[in-house]
Amino acid sequence: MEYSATEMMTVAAARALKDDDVCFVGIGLPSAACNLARLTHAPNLTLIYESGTIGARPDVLPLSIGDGELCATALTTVSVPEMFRYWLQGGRISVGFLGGAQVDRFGNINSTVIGPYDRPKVRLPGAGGATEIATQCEQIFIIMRHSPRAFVPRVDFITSLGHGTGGDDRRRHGVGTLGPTLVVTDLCVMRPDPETKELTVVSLHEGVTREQVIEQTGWPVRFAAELERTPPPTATELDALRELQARTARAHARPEARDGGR
Amino acid sequence: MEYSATEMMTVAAARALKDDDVCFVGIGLPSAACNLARLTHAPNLTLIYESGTIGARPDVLPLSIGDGELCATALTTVSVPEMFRYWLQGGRISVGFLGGAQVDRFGNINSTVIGPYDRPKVRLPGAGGATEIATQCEQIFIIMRHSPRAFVPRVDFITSLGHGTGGDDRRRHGVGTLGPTLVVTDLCVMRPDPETKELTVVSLHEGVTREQVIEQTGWPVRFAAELERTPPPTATELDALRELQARTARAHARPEARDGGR
Amino acid sequence: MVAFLSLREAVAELIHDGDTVAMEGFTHLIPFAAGHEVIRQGKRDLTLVRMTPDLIYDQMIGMGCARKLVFSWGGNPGVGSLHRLRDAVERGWPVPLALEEHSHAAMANAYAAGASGLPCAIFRGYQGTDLTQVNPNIRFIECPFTGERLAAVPAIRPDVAVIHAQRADRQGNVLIEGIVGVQKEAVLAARRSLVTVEEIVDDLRVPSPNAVVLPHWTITAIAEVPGGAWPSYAHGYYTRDNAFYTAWDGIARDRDTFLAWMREHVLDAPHRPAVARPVGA
Amino acid sequence: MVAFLSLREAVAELIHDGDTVAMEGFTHLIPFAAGHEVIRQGKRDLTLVRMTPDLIYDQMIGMGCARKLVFSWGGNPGVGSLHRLRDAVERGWPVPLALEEHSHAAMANAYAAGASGLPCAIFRGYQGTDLTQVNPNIRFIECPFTGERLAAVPAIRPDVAVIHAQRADRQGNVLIEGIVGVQKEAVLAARRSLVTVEEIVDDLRVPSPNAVVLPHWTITAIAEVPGGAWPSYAHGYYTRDNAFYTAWDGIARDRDTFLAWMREHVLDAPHRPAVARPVGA
Repeated sequence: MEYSATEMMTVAAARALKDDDVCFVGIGLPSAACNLARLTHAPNLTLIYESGTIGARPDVLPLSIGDGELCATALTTVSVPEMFRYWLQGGRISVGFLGGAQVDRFGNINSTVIGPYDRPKVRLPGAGGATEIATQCEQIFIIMRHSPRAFVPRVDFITSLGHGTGGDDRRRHGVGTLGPTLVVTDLCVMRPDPETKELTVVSLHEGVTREQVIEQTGWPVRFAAELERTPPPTATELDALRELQARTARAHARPEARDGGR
Repeated sequence: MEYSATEMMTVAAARALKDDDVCFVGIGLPSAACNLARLTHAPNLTLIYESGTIGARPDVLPLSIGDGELCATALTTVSVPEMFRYWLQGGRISVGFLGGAQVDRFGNINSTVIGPYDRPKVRLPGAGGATEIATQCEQIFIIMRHSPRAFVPRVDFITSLGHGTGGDDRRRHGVGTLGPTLVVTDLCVMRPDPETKELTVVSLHEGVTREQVIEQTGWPVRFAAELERTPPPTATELDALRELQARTARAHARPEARDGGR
Repeated sequence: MVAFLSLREAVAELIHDGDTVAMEGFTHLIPFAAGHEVIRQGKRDLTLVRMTPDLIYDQMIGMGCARKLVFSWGGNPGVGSLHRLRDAVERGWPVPLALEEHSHAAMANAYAAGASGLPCAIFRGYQGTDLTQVNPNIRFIECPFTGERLAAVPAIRPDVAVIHAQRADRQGNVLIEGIVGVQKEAVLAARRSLVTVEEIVDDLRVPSPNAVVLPHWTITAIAEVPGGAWPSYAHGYYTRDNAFYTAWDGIARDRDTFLAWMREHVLDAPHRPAVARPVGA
Repeated sequence: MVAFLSLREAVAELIHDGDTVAMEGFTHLIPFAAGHEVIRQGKRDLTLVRMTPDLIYDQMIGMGCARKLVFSWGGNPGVGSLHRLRDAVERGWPVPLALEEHSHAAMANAYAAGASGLPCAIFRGYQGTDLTQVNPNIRFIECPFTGERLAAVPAIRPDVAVIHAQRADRQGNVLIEGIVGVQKEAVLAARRSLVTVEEIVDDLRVPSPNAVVLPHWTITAIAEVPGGAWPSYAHGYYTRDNAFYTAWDGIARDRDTFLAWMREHVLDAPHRPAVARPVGA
């Protein structure tokens, strides 16, 4: 079965989630991966969106972090202050799933500005929930498309702390959680080196070469001694993902009917 | 129409409430007075109980601060943390209605201990909501039976700050609200002197003499220059109060049927 | 993973001598049956945390389960004193009881801080009260923006929270409705949690998307105990037994009457909730 | 006493040039119709507060209503940039826009602190992020019990909060259901509040005792504006117009297209909510 690099990336990310994880889900690629996991090997995965929906089981991917589909399928919906106080800061989340515009060799994420803050080259959306997601979930998974502009030696702006300047810098900021333990891209899977915390390639997707990853990474990227090959998507995974995407495209293109109530 | 001193006290306290007041209600005498006001001249009075019930309209007086009757008749019921954070501390309450075991000449209330804290003569229930009710409502009404043991020169323990040591002592504690503006007893009505903040008798109930009040007050109590007579309860007031008390007595005596659901 | 256990098993597994235990329920949904099981199992040296100790802690204190009480209002609501609590404080019977005393605002904020994973709560309170003289856990900080002095109390983080709720579904999700008090906060603040419920059902029957629901992965154990909140009440199931609350004053006033009642209705009545019994005394 | 006003009257009376205005609604129940009325009335120099500026603030910023934005995530959800917001920040068009930038956790806590009457909020956050370098309103305090360093931000206390809700009864009590965001906090934190509702009804139809209800005495004015949340949505009334959110990217990318759309659908269309119109562009 043929598949795209984005499909490979989404499938590889989905596989990292366990059935009993409680996952704080970012919109876009993280949401696709989390819902794919729920629709395949992790049916009991708990998805939490920062809009307050706990245990959402959307039939189509939400466009926003607060589509009605999330609330309608959730176990319960709490206020946003409660979400950030009792659930995220309360230490109830096992995995935070983030994307961003830039990630650096120590897993720090920038979603604020490219260029200087006061005279930005590109003004990005900003932190949203990501700053505290990054420090308060047990561990962080990152999903991003590989490019030298995205994978940089040092982010222009640390929106979300990863491993800081490496080593135990995260601890020096008073943060006790694991931080980024996994980065999934359209080319490979990376994990932080146990000592230095530098992101290191541990698995190449099918058909991807070391040279391609080196070319697309903004720092002299290291590879694990025992470099693995990511198993390609199975037919089950691809079918589930494509059906989800097709349902989603149909739902979002439709100018939706107002369902009245009056 | 004949009436008891307790009925006079309850009626006099009820009259002090206005139709647009939002009232934080203590259990017992305050609850009787507040509900009497609601059933007579102040039908739109908003009653808030610290159990989280907002806009309760009980048909019978609750025995506890959280009887089912309160929730069943309320506009909405919020969590206890929300009650103390958004509603009381948020500055939304116009009148806090308190009782206590002791009140002193400056309106400080004791509901903690008689005697020393570590070796109490009587261990009272403690603060409950009263400590912050006393400082966070716009003004405080106190309702208590008159006796030298209850109306003391200085309370054994300040559970709820009144006017402290008098004058502007309340301000010196960083408290900007009015504090006790009214004390209603079974003998009289007292208000703080505008300058010294000492509780001063402003109105005697029908048939009560100055001597009786002096005898029942633990400090050399002062009387206003223009001492008034509290108008006796009207037939309407007494009927409403007695019907409320009768409904309440019937309801609380009954071993209530469990309404099943199983 | 939430465990569905009998009440006896749940109390045996979750609550240990010396634990800090918060049994919450603000007038409504008080976990009396669980408290009785704690008494039957003879737990000792507990630090009991509860805003309103109520009859449940009067019984546990009177039976010698506790060495410390953290609370903000210790009375029989609308009736009078908690005689067993007073006897323990004033005369050390059956064992001395240490007190850590707060206001409701402080306790409510401290539970919320516990649920929020914070070490402390700040709020505007305790101005001019003598409580600050007797409780070293009341401190003050300055607002870093305005300089205002604000009260601070440590977060409540119990070893175990015990609550009673209307129902759980078979996954272990729990619905609480009506006067919800600080129960959600207590469970989220605690290391372990036991929820007794009126019934375990296929469909949780959640009335609104914003209902108070505890997801199964926040709960350690669930025990089905119909009537488990009696003599308090369960909104939608049964009403408060105000007559029993009034009768308790007579039962608890005297040590012997108290012990006799506890023997008959709790110690010698294992596993059966007292709900079906006539009002004692 | 809550006033029942037309949208035009309500915006004219409650919102003044230079005010700090919080128009909230987390993806759901965004008060678009009220935002359009602010634009039609040509309000200027507003400090706009909102966790997720969304299209509503993109439109108000693009029409020159704002001089400052306090926010935590400024994008078109799932689509991309807010082009009018970027144009104002990057090129000062039509007027320069100052930013005060936070994280969601900080804003949510700051609203809760505002509703709670506190001068500031404390939380565990902002560790290791550069946001602390660019926002002087992020400070730190020490926990007086553990010494832990905790982040502090000032409470949000807007002059006016504007929200959209499902319905109000004739007394002015308001029900909010579904994704409730920070709307309750915004209203309770603000000096004045405007609630637009889908409908005003005799019976509020509250689904549960614990539903999110704002009592009438917390609200300054209510305006009945059916469809007032379009292109966002109102749970139980209509769904989110995701196609319009996607189309907005093309409309807003270019100044002239943007102005033409605003002229046709907002400036020249007073008092009629845009909800009934076909998707633009």
